[in-house]
Amino acid sequence: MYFNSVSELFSMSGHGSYVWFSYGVSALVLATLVIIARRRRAAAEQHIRALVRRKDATTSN
Amino acid sequence: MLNSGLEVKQLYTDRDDRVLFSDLSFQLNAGQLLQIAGPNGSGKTSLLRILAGLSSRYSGEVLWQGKSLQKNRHDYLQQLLYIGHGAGIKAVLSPLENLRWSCALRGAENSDVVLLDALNKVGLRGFEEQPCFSLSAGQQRRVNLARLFCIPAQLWILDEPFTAIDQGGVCEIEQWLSEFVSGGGSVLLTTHHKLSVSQDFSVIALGASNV
Amino acid sequence: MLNSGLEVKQLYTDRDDRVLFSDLSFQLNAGQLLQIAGPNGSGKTSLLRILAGLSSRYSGEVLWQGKSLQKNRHDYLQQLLYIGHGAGIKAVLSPLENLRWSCALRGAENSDVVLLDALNKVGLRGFEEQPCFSLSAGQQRRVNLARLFCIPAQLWILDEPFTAIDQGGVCEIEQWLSEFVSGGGSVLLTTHHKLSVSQDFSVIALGASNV
Amino acid sequence: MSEPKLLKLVIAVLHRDIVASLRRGSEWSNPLVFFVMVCALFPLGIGPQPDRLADLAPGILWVVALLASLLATDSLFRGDFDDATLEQMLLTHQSLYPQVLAKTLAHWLVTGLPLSLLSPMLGLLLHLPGEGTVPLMLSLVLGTSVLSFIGAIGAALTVGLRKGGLLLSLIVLPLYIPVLIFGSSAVKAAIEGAAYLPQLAMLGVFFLGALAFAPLAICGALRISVDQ
Amino acid sequence: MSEPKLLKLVIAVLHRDIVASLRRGSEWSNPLVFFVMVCALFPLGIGPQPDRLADLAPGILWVVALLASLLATDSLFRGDFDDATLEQMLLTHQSLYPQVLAKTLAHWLVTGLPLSLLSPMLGLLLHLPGEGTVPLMLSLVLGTSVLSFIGAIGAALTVGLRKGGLLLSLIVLPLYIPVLIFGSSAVKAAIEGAAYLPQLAMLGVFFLGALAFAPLAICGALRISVDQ
Amino acid sequence: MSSTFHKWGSPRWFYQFSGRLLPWLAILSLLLLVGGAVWGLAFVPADYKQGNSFRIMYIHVPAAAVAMGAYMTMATAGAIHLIWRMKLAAMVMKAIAPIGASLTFLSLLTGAVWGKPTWGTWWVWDARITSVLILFFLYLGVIALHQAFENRDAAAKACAVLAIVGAVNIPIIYWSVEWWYSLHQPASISFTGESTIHPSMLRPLMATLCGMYLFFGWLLLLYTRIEILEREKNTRWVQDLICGESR
Ligand code: HEM
Ligand SMILES: Nc1ncnc2c1ncn2[C@@H]1O[C@H](COP(=O)(O)OP(=O)(O)OP(=O)(O)O)[C@@H](O)[C@H]1O
Ligand SMILES: Nc1ncnc2c1ncn2[C@@H]1O[C@H](COP(=O)(O)OP(=O)(O)OP(=O)(O)O)[C@@H](O)[C@H]1O
Ligand SMILES: [Mg+2]
Ligand SMILES: [Mg+2]
Repeated sequence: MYFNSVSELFSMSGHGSYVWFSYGVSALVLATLVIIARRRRAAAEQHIRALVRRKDATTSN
Repeated sequence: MLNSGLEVKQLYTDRDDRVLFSDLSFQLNAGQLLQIAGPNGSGKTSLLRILAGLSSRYSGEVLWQGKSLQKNRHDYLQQLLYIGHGAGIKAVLSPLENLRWSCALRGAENSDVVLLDALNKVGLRGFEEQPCFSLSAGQQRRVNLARLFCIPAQLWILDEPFTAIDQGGVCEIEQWLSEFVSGGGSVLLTTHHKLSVSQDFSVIALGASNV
Repeated sequence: MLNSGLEVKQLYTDRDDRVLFSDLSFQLNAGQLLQIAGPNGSGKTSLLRILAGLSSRYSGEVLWQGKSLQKNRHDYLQQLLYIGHGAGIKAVLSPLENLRWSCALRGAENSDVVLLDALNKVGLRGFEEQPCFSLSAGQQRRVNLARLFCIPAQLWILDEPFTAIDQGGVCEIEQWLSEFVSGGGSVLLTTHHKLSVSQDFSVIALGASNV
Repeated sequence: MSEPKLLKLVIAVLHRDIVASLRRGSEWSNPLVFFVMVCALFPLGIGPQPDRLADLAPGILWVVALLASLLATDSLFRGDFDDATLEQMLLTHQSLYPQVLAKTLAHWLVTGLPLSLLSPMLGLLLHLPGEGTVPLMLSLVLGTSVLSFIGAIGAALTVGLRKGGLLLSLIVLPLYIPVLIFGSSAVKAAIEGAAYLPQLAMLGVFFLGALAFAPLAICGALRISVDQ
Repeated sequence: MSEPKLLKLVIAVLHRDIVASLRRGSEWSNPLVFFVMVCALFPLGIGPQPDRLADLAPGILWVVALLASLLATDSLFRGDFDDATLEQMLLTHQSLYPQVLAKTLAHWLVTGLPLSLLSPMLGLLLHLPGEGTVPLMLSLVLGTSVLSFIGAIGAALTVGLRKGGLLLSLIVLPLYIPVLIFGSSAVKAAIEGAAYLPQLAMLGVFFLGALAFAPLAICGALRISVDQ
Repeated sequence: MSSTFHKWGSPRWFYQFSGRLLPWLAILSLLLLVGGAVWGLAFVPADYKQGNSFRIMYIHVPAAAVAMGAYMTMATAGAIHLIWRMKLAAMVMKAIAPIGASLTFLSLLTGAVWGKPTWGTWWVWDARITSVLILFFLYLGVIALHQAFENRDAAAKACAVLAIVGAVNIPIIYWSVEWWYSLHQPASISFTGESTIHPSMLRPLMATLCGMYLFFGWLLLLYTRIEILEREKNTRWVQDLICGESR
């Protein structure tokens, strides 16, 4: 490791807040994209299941 | 009868120096229906807008319960329901939202049940929550007509209420008109249809020479 | 007849997962009139827009003289005259100017005499030079209908041509339709009126369950 | 007319207008997008030097905000006129005044307010010195509300006209000028370290005046516009 | 299709659009009034010092002209769509291309051209040095025509939308940027005594490109907008 | 050729094929991104001029590069959709827009944060920065246009037209902004030239760059597959897939 200690790694001689903020926001945005994908996928699946259930109900009547 | 409903005396209007009607006088009491007839461009809409108080391009007198419209405006508007040529609804809102707003304007405190019932009566069950722009021409007109069922009024002024309405719908509306008139309301309407209601009604024909 | 006029095969359309019509097939030859009937919201306008080539929201086939619309578009449009729900005229222009433009669009080289004659036929004598926004609802509709007399076509597709037209006007239009059909034209129209023309005509009713 | 009825009316109109605007989307997002993009155009037009931009920032920001507000104004009564719901507003026994007030308020809530809230970010883009940020936002909040009232008068006067829509900007822009002057000078004063409260107070006075008198003018103008 | 028929079509569309615009009045006068008034607002917003204004004049004039052109664009196909005459344009066997070309040209003739012709006067107002006047006019004549073409694409894409009216600005403004850059820098170059023909030539290239390709995009977009 | 094209155009085939690709993309991209970031954050020596703030580069540059590539991909998909009427292309196009916009936003944000310690200001009107801002506007335009349409097919076609027009303009915009900037050129500000970047600093950048490309590919597949499910919800194969064959 280039830094001598973990606290140095965090402070990065004063520029730490900028660097860590950037990485933090980036991780957040990228993770959000993934989470949104999972949510939408779940919603789509649920919608299709409901559709099929409705169809089955009408055909069995 | 001094305290009659709507009374029109010697009304006169012109447009671009063409006289639409002159010396027009009639009276509309509770329990009466009056049809304004006449070919296109004869001035039916112009007359109705004057009577609704939207237009002041006339000379002559218009009285409500014996008092002139200007003086009696507040009472008159409380009793009047006017449905014009225009859409009368916001296209991005749903039928239900449109009705809610219309009722609030008139201070009519209707629960959603009443409104849904009105929409049901005009044949829009299932379309209550869809934005109006995705409705067909006739369906949009029906949303506007649903106001007849949720806003209390003494006098209906209707400008071609049957436009874009299918035959079944026309019969239904004629029935509503009958019921309203039997219940003591007054109706003033224009239409190019042959009106068939159970009551007697009078017809005033505006100038036939224009078209 | 292979080289028939308009032929529709197994047409299907839905809106918001609601089927408007499915498996719709019919044929419209020269000298025939076909009315599309159905209550409000049953899909008449949607059908007419598809047949006019304005909408591609369908599956199935639409043929003109045996060839599909896409392939035969140029010929088809040369023969088609479509009058829709919309105004079809510019409000700031006069009836005459509106007609001039409509004719130029279709490459119909009409002198003003022909256009004035058309306006005369639809009862707008004296209003030729007035801006359209100062015409009544029915008069505006008549300007749009005047196109029937100055644009040569084989097939008329008319969406509720009688809207806002007075009773005399309706009779006249019915007569024009008769004459056009007798002369070998085809007409496809929707209307909520009871059509009375001198020829036999068929009626296709779209779903009655929607409203 | 009883108090709660009036309140109900105001709430109904507010609710409907805000819902319609949000659903249409364009009404609230357009002024915002316009604000952001035009602020970004200026550096491209006049050059990117930070000190020069910083010098011009208060003026540019205020002029562009004013334009965004002006553009949004045209639609205030236009839609209601076209679909004939304006007739319904006139044809009720309840007073027009609260309806007009509610409509103007709704309009400001979806145009002027978001714009004011976004302004600090645009200040960054134009290198507005940090001391200017708060006065910019405050002056915009107050100022755009005045602009909404003035604009509503113009919109009401011109809504029924088929020819001659030129009028709206012609009528409204001259009336906007005092607001622009006080608004931008508040920000400039703050940057130069001077007191900016006097200018804000002036904007407050404008606001109270507009609140009291503009609705009257708007009501009259609407009646005239419908009756033609 | 024979040549004279196409020409007749173009002339008919041109004639109708120009007459309608002139009769309505707002279409040609609104951008002009906007241009004049906003240019007049700037000295109020940023201060009246002549040398500072002179320095900024090319940028301001060009940005405001661009905005005026943008605002006018929305109405290009909107009216035709609303009154269903756009359907008529699509439902003819004659090609859409010349119609679209004629409409865009008509639009430029009633908005861009008057604006360009008026610009020297506004140059005076903003203390634009004399050497800048001719380049300003020339660059505006060329530039606004490109803006009209680009704007027409956006207008055609959005004309059928009920939500998202001035979504137009979001779509169109980024595409305007090259025109703004070359237009304003032509004027600046002229003021500084440098050659401004290169920039004008560049605008000419943009114009030819837009003339060749924009109508294609517009035709496609119109068909999409009507078919919903 | 045409048969492979057909196969590729079939949503069903694409769904199954992409399903096999997904885990690989996910693992590889996360490895590269996380590994490169850790490497760049903790192990690379500091830049002699900028100190430690240059470490933002390992996220900033990949985001910017992929954002631009994404726009071009989107426009290409749009063209394919318009010319060959391929439905799958429309779905790809719709899927890219939000991802591309997010990445553009990231590059703008990280750039701005980088600017504060190095230039002392959050924002300058540098040519490249300005171009990225315009790219962001272009993305927003496509997204807003898509949302404004009720009808999915019309939305796809309209967005395709806009994306293509935008793509034709991007080189013009970039080039004119570059030219514009060269006119003004405030000397106080300049990017760290490529030559000054030490090779040891470059290697983690390569890792995060590749990682970001793969990550983009992964997201693209995820979103396109959802799009397929939503559009083909009425088909037999989708219903069987979601509810099991044994209904
Ligand atoms: C909001 C501000 C910024 C934006 C939008 C931005 C955008 C970009 C873009 C588009 C690239 C090109 C990526 C590629 O083509 O591979 C890039 C690369 C780069 N940026 Fe930024 N940037 C910003 C701020 C900064 C700052 C403040 C710095 C450092 C002081 C910086 C340093 C770099 C470096 C070192 C590269 C890669 C090396 C090179 O290609 O020259 N950027 N940036
Ligand atoms: N843009 C749209 N979005 C969603 N649904 C729509 C849209 N346009 C029409 N519809 C739906 O399609 C159905 C048919 O509409 P259409 O206009 O074809 O009816 P119509 O038969 O012409 O009725 P009318 O007699 O009232 O004119 C309506 O129920 C309407 O809800
Ligand atoms: N704004 C206006 N400016 C000038 N003249 C007008 C205006 N509005 C209406 N007119 C004229 O007034 C006459 C009557 O119009 P009105 O709308 O009252 O007719 P109408 O009887 O309702 O006809 P329709 O049956 O077609 O609805 C028309 O001939 C029209 O030319
Ligand atoms: Mg009438
Ligand atoms: Mg219909």
